[in-house]
Amino acid sequence: MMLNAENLVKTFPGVRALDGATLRLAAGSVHALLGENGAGKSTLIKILTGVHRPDGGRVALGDTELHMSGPLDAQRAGIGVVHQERNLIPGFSIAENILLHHLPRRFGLVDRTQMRAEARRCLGLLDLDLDPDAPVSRLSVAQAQLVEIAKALSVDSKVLLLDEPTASLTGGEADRLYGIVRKLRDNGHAVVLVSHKLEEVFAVADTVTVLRDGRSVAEAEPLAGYTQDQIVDLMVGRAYSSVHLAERHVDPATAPALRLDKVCTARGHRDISLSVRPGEILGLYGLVGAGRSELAKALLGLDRITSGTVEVRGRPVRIRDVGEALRGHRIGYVTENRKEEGLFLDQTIARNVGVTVWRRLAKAGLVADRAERRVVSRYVDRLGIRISSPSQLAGQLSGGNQQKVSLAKWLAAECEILIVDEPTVGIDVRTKAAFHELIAELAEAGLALLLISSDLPEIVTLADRIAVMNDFSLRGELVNDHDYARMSQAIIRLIHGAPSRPPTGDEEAA
Amino acid sequence: MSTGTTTAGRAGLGGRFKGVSARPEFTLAVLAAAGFVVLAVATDGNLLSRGTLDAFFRFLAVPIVIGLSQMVVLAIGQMNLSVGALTGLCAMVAAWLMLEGGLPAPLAILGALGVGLAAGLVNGLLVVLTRINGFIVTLATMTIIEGLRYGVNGPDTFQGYSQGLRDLGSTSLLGLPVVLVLALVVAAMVALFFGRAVVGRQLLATGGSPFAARLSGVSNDRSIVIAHGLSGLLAGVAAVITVAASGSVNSSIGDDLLLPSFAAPIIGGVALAGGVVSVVGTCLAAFLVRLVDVMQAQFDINPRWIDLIVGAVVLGAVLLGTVRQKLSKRSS
Amino acid sequence: MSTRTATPPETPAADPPGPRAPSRMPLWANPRLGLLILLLALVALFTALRPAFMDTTLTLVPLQSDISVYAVVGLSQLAVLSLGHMNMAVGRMAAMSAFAMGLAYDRLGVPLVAGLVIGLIVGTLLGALAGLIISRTGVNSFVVTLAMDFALVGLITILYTRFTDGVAFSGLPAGMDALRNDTFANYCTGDVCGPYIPLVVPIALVAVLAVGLLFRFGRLGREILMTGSNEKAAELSGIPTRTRVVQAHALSGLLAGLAGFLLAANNGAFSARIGDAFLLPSFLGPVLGGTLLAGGAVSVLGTVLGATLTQVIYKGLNLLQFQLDQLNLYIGLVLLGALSLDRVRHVVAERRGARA
Amino acid sequence: GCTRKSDDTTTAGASVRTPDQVKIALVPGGAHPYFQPWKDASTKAKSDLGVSDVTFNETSDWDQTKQNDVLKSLAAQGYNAFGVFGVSPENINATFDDLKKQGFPVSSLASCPAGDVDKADFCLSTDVQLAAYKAAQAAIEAMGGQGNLVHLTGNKVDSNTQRRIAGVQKAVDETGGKVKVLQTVTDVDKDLQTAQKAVADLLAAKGDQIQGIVNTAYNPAVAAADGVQRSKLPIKVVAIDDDKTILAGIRDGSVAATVLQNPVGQASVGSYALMKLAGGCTMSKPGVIIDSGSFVVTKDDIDTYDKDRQAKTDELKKSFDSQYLSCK
Ligand SMILES: Nc1ncnc2c1ncn2[C@@H]1O[C@H](COP(=O)(O)OP(=O)(O)OP(=O)(O)O)[C@@H](O)[C@H]1O
Ligand SMILES: Nc1ncnc2c1ncn2[C@@H]1O[C@H](COP(=O)(O)OP(=O)(O)OP(=O)(O)O)[C@@H](O)[C@H]1O
Ligand SMILES: [Mg+2]
Ligand SMILES: [Mg+2]
Repeated sequence: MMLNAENLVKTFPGVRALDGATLRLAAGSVHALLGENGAGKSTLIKILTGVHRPDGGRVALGDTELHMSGPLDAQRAGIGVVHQERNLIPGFSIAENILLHHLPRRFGLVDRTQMRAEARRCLGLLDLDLDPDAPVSRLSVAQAQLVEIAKALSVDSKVLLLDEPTASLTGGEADRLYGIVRKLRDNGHAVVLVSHKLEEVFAVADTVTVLRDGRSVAEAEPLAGYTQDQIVDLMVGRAYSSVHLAERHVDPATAPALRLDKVCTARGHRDISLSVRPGEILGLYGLVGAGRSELAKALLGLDRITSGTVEVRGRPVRIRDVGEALRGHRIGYVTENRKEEGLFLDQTIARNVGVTVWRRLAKAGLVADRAERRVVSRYVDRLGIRISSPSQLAGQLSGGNQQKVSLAKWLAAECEILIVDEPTVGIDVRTKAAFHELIAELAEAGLALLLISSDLPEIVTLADRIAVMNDFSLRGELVNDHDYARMSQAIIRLIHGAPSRPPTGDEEAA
Repeated sequence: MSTGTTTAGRAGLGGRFKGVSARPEFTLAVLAAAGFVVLAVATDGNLLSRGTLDAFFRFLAVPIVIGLSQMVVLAIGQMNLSVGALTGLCAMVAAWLMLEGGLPAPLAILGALGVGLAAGLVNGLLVVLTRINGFIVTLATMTIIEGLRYGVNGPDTFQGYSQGLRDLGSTSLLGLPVVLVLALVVAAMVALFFGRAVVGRQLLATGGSPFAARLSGVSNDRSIVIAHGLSGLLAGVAAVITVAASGSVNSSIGDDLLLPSFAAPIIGGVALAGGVVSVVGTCLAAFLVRLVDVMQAQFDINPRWIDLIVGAVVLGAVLLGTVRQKLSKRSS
Repeated sequence: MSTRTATPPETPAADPPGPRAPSRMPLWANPRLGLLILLLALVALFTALRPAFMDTTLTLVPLQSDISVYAVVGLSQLAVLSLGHMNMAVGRMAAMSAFAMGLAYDRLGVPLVAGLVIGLIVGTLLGALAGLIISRTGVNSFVVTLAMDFALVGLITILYTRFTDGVAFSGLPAGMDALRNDTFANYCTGDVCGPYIPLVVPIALVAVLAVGLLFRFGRLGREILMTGSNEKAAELSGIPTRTRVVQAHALSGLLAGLAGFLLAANNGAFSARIGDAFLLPSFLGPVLGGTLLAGGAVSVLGTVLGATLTQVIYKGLNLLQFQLDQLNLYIGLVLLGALSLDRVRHVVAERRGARA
Repeated sequence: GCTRKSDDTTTAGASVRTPDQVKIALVPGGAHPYFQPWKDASTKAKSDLGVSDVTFNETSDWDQTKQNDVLKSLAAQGYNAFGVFGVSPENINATFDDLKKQGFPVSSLASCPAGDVDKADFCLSTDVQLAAYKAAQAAIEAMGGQGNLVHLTGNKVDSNTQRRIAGVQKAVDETGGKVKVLQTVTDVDKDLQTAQKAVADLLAAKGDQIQGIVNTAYNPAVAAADGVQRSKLPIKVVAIDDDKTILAGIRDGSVAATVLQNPVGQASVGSYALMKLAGGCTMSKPGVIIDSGSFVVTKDDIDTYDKDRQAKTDELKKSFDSQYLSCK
């Protein structure tokens, strides 16, 4: 065994994140580490890389026990990592970010030439053609992710830990990454892969450890012995069965709740026309960077609309800010980036959900806590958010529950038109299914939903119609027949078959 | 937004760390040059006379060094409110060592630098050990240092210490006062430190993103202690310059340094959030503020108007920066 | 159309234990309580060392007046700390308000309350101006208010030299004297007189209650806090964040103005020096009271306790008759000690698994 | 209804105290070299007068609020007679009022309240206008009776500064146009560095037009003496007070003259009168303003000036006995 972590225990204030987790890695293998949101995967990885110190258990590399007091110790021991969150220094160049933990130096000064050469070599491993001197603040999310991977590869590590490395990568980029993962495995390295995308996991991993509530329920078993369903059952902890989403029927004659006609924006959107009816889900598909979130934000008045018309319930409107969208037109927007834009992590759940309804609840400018709690608990129950009390801090919730909180706030505001942006990124299988059910229910209840997603199966499962966007313009619209194979082909063809795409050199769009 | 290669490779020292562009320094340089020319013309060339230039540059040294002293802590996203009082304390200690301690000037200088460094390190250690915001810690230590500064000699003035040191303070080298040359050398060293030294880069990493820095093996605690220590050391340098250039010191020294210490880096384009420094910008900003000073003497303006003007200039510079940023964003 | 989904949870109890409730916070972990204990300890210490500390007219009454002023000064800073901002111009906003009040009383001869209102409006406008610049340009509040402080310092001197002979207004309205000198003990119904509480105390109390109410229950206050907690998310939740920034700074200006008034009442003149010494205490009160500089959370009660603590320290050290150098030394040390104590409490509380 | 209790405390406390019951507090506005002689004078007064205590407390930090606090703390400590340099002359009367209400004798030392009213028992201070006038005269004499004069002084928003400016102007006016005030630089007494910078800039800008500099504040005086010497310009500097830096300047010629005030006299005579007042004497004219004297000192009388000052002090004490105080 190359790396052994046994009976790890880690407690955060109020949460026992790890409760006797064990991970055994063999050289020359790709090891999948799976589990629901909050199962403790990232915590385990952080312990293995010296970010957290375990409260109990031991970590050994080969025969020697490791006592790491910081990330540097892990690097010295030959453990490389790509964390779930992005961790680049914004003002620094790509090269410096890649080599920050062991800057080549001469007389205490940074040796720039060597740094650049070294960085180029690492980028080359990923076939990335980026200028090592460019500042990372210019990179797209996907590029930044790739740079982090290059950074992990810069140490010649025996063990490489990847925590959801493909969450913001396109299919092509992910494939390239997995190519390298296989190469590393063949060279005798051990790679740990954390991912919620089970298809990818099954395609690349050899062995698997499944965490549930901080305990390992499967320890270093060969993956070949399992089906995807069995793995999911393990993660969830009980038999897992299919249910059907009820068929929904939308009368095509219903007047659209939201209609865009030839909308152009200051951001560069060109002639976007689409419409959503009450009770309908319009899927808006595109690759990362296609401009969908930007379109949603322009609709809410956060970016300038330069021409075209936006109609809400048949009346042309001009929305200046989110408050107006919410109170004037009952439009809500569930953001794609819940940690930065969706939630107030250091505030209570009650405040997080209540923020949209205070205006309604306030008497003489004062909001009674009781009235707020009443509203909050209604939506907490309705969405099945698992919280210990409404005064728990939002930051203490697991990813899925956080996502539900950011949805709850818009339901509480009684929105009729809801834009949902990447609702299930980084969310485990079970929660994802629950979310899908929820979204379908909302549509059933008569909401008009615009579902932005880069997850093709998700779109095909949920949407009634699918609009495909690329490079800030609409490529076409399809009626969804829920046949995954056919729909996905049609969509991909729309994206790539489109003629006039100016060459921009964007890696992620390639 | 332009893609591909960026300006990081452009510009020499100083401009380099701005990362995004060297333009803020450029604007400042143009402003400084224009201001200087206008003032020279307006005073019928008096500004260019030997005496005036000498006074202009001699009293530019301390603002530069004190601005750098603040900048070093701003680099890690903190503030040091004790710089002014500390400069005063170091100056008093240096004078005390020479006059009461009977030490030769070089030893007294070392003493002052040592006191500055030690006080800075204490600041840093307090921040690290107590986890209290640096702003608050230095607020408290400022009070303590004020007490110590007064304790050295009460309200009385030290005068008549080492002739050599005072001569150094008033001689010129190639037309520039030695003290300014010293300040510029210090500035160049600070620029080198942040631009090329591994430790300096680590400080900036801590300022830019503490968590990411930690994951890359940078000890943020160490960065904090180093930054505060360096800030204290620079306050010590400012004190030495003061002792040399002014010929007399008392416990009021440093009282007027706190605001300028912020003004120079902030006008110079240093972000309070940390992770960005600009040595050139800081020096140019100090130059600009000094121009305003001189303007006051030349035209007999009520000093209170100067406060008003400096306040307006800082606001204006800041607004200009924002406008420029917006424009450059729009144009790309 | 079908998707896989979990069987509906049988019973909630069968669910694996979710995030456990954070264990109840032990009483001693409450930062306000710690502050209170420290305060009582200091009072006991000073009283033991100098019995004069309990002298009603010479110590306790002036102490209350001072606390009133500095509690309001602390609240003024707290109003923007809620956003994660700073107001470096508190003192100067107070001075400008005081100037307006003095001018109104001296030149227009307006009654007490009218002048107060005029001054408060000036303070509010100044704060709003700072807020406006900050929200429009996105420039750090520290920079904007620092520059504003500089500009106002100049302006105030110029105005005072222009409008007064010395640097203070001589005309004071009726009632100002009573505010300065009287306690409720001066007012009697029959034989029953009020307690030894200066008349300025209720004014400060109203401010404390109003600000407390605002941040605890007020929609406006809550939205300001949310803006401080995460501006982006606040904007995307329909909060007009720019307006909230302006309002928080306006509130800061208003409270600074009120503090200026209280100080003028205590000192007996509207002069240019009002507010000179506000900056340090304005931070000490809230920070000692547990308000973070990061924004999103405030403690009004803590601010009052923090202000009380600082004033008690000053008073006690004054009574101990330290000389100037020692005085500053000890004030700094006691403050550092008080701050570190809070930190120790925090760490211990965390170690015991409680969320402080 | 609610009635306001009449203020009967005003006179109640004005009890008669024997010297050994008197505790005098001398409270300057803040730390300043000028007040340092008070320290020794207070020790001396304690033994000379046989009072219980004379203390010196300079912790006011140039902040009226803090000074009020300091005064009240001292009162709580049992001090019952006060000699105060008010931080802000504009509202120091309110503070005096407070102290008087407690029945304490109060004297305004080294500075008088602004305006015409003095709520203290008496004000014993340098007549700043007269001192400035003398200083300007000395400067004019040193300049040879003609040329341009520059006046460096302190906080512009201070009534004493205004009086100093008037004093300088008066002396200049008397020359009938031969001497002009080229510039009055205010607000340069805050700290030494500001003063040094201001002097350097001033000399650089107009050094060759200036024949004399008169200082009516401490830091500029130190800075001007030093700056002129350094620039080697033929400018006559008149300084203020007899801090050892300035005396050294007079000896080496960089300072033409200095105008002394009488801090020792203020402290010792002030303490004496306070003791008398506490012992039951009253002022025959409450709120009277008494000049404690100012003296021009040049190189010639540098070794003897203290005698004059001592004589003035003795004279002051006598006039208190004969003229200002009325004792039963
Ligand atoms: N720094 C922290 N402070 C407090 N609680 C934490 C911290 N880090 C993680 N947790 C909690 O520990 C638990 C495990 O979190 P972890 O991030 O390891 O889950 P995960 O398996 O990586 O989930 P995901 O799939 O959503 O990434 C969660 O309940 C989380 O809220
Ligand atoms: N080539 C690029 N260089 C720099 N930034 C880019 C580039 N392409 C996109 N971005 C930025 O990346 C972010 C993602 O783009 P956007 O949100 O429009 O994509 P999207 O279609 O909503 O996709 P998703 O929501 O899946 O991320 C935006 O902030 C955009 O400005
Ligand atoms: Mg995770
Ligand atoms: Mg998006």
